[in-house]
Amino acid sequence: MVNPILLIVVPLGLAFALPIVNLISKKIIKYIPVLAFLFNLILSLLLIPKVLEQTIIVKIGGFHPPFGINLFVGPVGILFSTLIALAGFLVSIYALSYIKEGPKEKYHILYLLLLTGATGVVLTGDMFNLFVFFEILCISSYALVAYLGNKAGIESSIKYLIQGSVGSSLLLLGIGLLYGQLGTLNMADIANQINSISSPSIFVPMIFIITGLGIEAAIFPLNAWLPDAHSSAPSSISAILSGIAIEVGLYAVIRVIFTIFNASSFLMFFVFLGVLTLLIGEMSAFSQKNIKRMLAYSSIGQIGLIMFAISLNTQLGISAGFFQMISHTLGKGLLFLSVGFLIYKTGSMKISSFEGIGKKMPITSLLFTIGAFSIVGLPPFAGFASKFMIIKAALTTGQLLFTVLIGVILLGTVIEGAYFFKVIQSIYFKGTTDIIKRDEAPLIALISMSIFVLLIIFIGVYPDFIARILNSAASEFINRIDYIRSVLG
Amino acid sequence: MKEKAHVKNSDLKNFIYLFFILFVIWLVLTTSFHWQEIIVGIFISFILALYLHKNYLELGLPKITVKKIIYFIMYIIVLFIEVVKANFDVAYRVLHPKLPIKPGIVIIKTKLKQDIAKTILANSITLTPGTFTLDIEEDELLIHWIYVRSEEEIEATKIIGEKFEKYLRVVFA
Amino acid sequence: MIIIISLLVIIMLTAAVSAIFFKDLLNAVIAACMVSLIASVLFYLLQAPDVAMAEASIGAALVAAIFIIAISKTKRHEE
Amino acid sequence: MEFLSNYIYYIGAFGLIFIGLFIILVKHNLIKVIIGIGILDTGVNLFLIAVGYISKGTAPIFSKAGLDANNMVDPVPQALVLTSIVIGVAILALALSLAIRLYKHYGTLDLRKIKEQRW
Amino acid sequence: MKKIISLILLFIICLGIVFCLQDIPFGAAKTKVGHYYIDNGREETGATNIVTSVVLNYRGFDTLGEVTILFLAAIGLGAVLATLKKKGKRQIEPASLILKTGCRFLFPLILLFGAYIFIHGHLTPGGGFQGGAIIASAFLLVYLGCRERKINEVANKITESIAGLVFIVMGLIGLTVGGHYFLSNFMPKGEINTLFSSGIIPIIYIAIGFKVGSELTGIIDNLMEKS
Repeated sequence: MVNPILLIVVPLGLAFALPIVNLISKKIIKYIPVLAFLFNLILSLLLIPKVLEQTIIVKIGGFHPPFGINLFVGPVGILFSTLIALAGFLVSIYALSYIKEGPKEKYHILYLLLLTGATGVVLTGDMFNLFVFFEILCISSYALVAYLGNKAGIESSIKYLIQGSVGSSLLLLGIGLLYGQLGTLNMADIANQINSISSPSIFVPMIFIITGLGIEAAIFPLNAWLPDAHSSAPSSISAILSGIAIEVGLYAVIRVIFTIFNASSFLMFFVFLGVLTLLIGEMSAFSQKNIKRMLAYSSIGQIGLIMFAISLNTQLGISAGFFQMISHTLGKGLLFLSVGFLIYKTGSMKISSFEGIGKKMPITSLLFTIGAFSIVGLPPFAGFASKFMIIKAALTTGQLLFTVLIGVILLGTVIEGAYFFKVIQSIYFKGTTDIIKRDEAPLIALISMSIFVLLIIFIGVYPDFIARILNSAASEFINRIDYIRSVLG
Repeated sequence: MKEKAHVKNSDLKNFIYLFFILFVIWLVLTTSFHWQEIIVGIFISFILALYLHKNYLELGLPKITVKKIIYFIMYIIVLFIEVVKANFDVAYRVLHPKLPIKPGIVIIKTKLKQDIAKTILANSITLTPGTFTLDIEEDELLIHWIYVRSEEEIEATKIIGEKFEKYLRVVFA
Repeated sequence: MIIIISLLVIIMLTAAVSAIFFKDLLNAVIAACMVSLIASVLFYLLQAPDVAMAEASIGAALVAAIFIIAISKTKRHEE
Repeated sequence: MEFLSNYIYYIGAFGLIFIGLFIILVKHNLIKVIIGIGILDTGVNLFLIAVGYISKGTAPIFSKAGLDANNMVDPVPQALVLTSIVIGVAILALALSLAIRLYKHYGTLDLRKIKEQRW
Repeated sequence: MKKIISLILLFIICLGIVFCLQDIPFGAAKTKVGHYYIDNGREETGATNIVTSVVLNYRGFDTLGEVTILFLAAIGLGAVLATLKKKGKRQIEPASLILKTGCRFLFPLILLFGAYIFIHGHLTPGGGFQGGAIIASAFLLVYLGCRERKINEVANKITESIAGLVFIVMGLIGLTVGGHYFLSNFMPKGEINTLFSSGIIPIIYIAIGFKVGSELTGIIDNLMEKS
């Protein structure tokens, strides 16, 4: 009885049950997200071999698509749901010791629902269902950004909410325009019929949908909310928002472009947009004095890099993009988690206040350093393997333009290296040289971060381990005919 | 001991009264006498009445007799006629080029005792255009009038309140 | 019929525009609720009674209540 | 007249969308911006319902015998709008609670004056 | 300046939409999915209100998400307002007699009306969301009229949770015993156009009614009490 629907339903049911559990005992609620995502992780891992053989179509309510909603559990879906469950599991372990203030049961409910929404977005095969899960993702992030209740949190949450709700209205409008022309909401059915309409009237809903989704994906120029929101959320949430939420948004954008609209001509535009997003993200990150804002801007840069890789529209390029997503989730997750305790102990988000903390918190600092190395792309970490793959993919296209753009991207990476090394320098080589009393992060948080490190090193050393699933994921995007056929039968 | 029994008795009365009202409204809403509808209606009315019956009769709801129902229906007819009449009156005043209005606040007295009766009276006065109940204090109603014909309390009571009150007095006797 | 509908749409749009200009937020909220109410009438005319009911009870009534509570806790006038 | 009967609902819907977006873009008062979000939502909903309408159609409810199934309006947009209305009220409630908190922190609702972080 | 730029931007959007609308003529029959629902909805789900059958059966998963969103809003609002102090005793002047009596008299009747709306969701217009909203407005009336009364928060939370769980459990029963599909309509459909018909639809709609009612009440309660 391994049904992918359980990936969504079980966390949802646990979230509904949490208020009752909270009335019975206030101590066990924080273990429920751990349990839920452990379950999801095991289920996803069990599903991977099956999915690689054949994609699973889950018909909800037993109605054949396009008349009912269906889940499309292909390689991409299962790759993302595994990633979400993994990150969710590790971050919820971290949160056991990190979340001490505020309405805790509400935090856990919102956290569960945030990741449930993300799982729903990556698995669903229905346009309106995508919108609904997207809203779950967005609304829970609005609430979580404001969780700490301080000035910065509330303000960034409002900014995020205003931009996000305009985005979701545009998305709904686009879906409405598509429905008016095609009379169906199923993604495969839309993709099947998309060529029957004239291009101008397809272009308008496409722009609306991409804009709406692009706000969550933080594509330049729609990313004004991101640095504030990611920097003022609790660190565990920042890790999820940076590692999962924006990548899920990006997934939705590329799913729309590749599978539904088949707009490969649009991808050239996306290449430039990606490089622009990368440069702007990295350059803004360089000038930051606040560590979390720096990391948030760095996420924008990484999103640009992923966009660039996927927009190459080759098998290798798309798998490199997915690889970069994985390494970004792991690396940025690790960075935010370790920074969470650095900030907690120093009481400030200023980079300058971290001087000498390498002696006070050696393990946490080491973890931070490893995360930074991975994001920058030093061997033997995952970031190196993924960036290397992107460069290889760009060079194998053989086009001069991509070769030039790779130069620009390398420049971006250099900037990235510069600001990360600035932080590392102030952690280890500045401040007093006296021996200070050790004040390390709690053990349970260290364990969860160490698992991140192990995964980063493992994937960095054996990138072939995930090569197969990356390849099938890439072919799922390239062969849209297969997608349509497997859903509509 | 005796007092407790009294309380219980009135509780039961409250309960039956509320249950009856709710069930009748359910039947009006469904307009169907299918056995399923009736069972569900009884069930819901029972549950709601069970939870909400406390002190319901304290509102001053009347006992239901045939005479009172007839008077209540007559009251509704009178209310309807008055609303139509007052509508024309106000429309005339508004559309008239000279705008013959003389707004002011008057106080009228009522002999009704029960809260619910006073509320119905106040709402009827509000419902007829031109008059508007601002507040109720004990047995006095504070009314805003678009064309004050008389500032005398008794006179005003006769003009505004009497036509409704004579029916309500029977209903809530 | 079409004239009535056009009139309704015009009133609705006027209410929406007036929501921009009211300095008193309470008035703006009432204008927004009027938009919702007329929209619910239009839903009914478009043969969507379910939606009309939802819009009238949720969109107009409860949203208005929430807005008014929020305004009473903050500031009534736009500066 | 024909133009009106063909486009009046679309005009209404897109008028609301236009006004809603305008309020969000131009106004600085947070409550006004939230009102704008509400109007935008209503406009999108009206558009969706108008898409599903069939001329001289009936509501998709077989409440009495003799209703022609071919003459019923499309039920799907209605289901979507039902969802969308509830989502709208959820967003509005959350936004207003944030507005209350913001007012407690800053004593103002003017977004120009709130500059803890760069806009 | 900002206004002009916004207007230009909006104008471009409108131009695009006008282009697009030429392919969506108003009032023309065009949708194949909707037509399928109207033709087969009664046999497949047993509901006479096709909108309900779409909302709860064909697209029931959306509705689960929708219920989740409302739940999310209630929880998120609670989280945002959580650190604000609760008012001690509310020093509000009592409501006028008209409001107070009206509220006490009407409260049970409004609840009954809400229940009627969500129980008959599969037969007449209306359903869980509308009925739940009506019930919440009854509680709003209590807040306005009988200000000394408070809503039992614990009971509210329990109702909310149980109603949500009922929805999920109904879906899971469909997955395990009846038909191997999540949310499949495994119960007997019954005779069309009677109250006890269309399988799981009325049960889920009742659960939604309770859930929406308690959530909206919770939202209003949170907003009124905290500041």
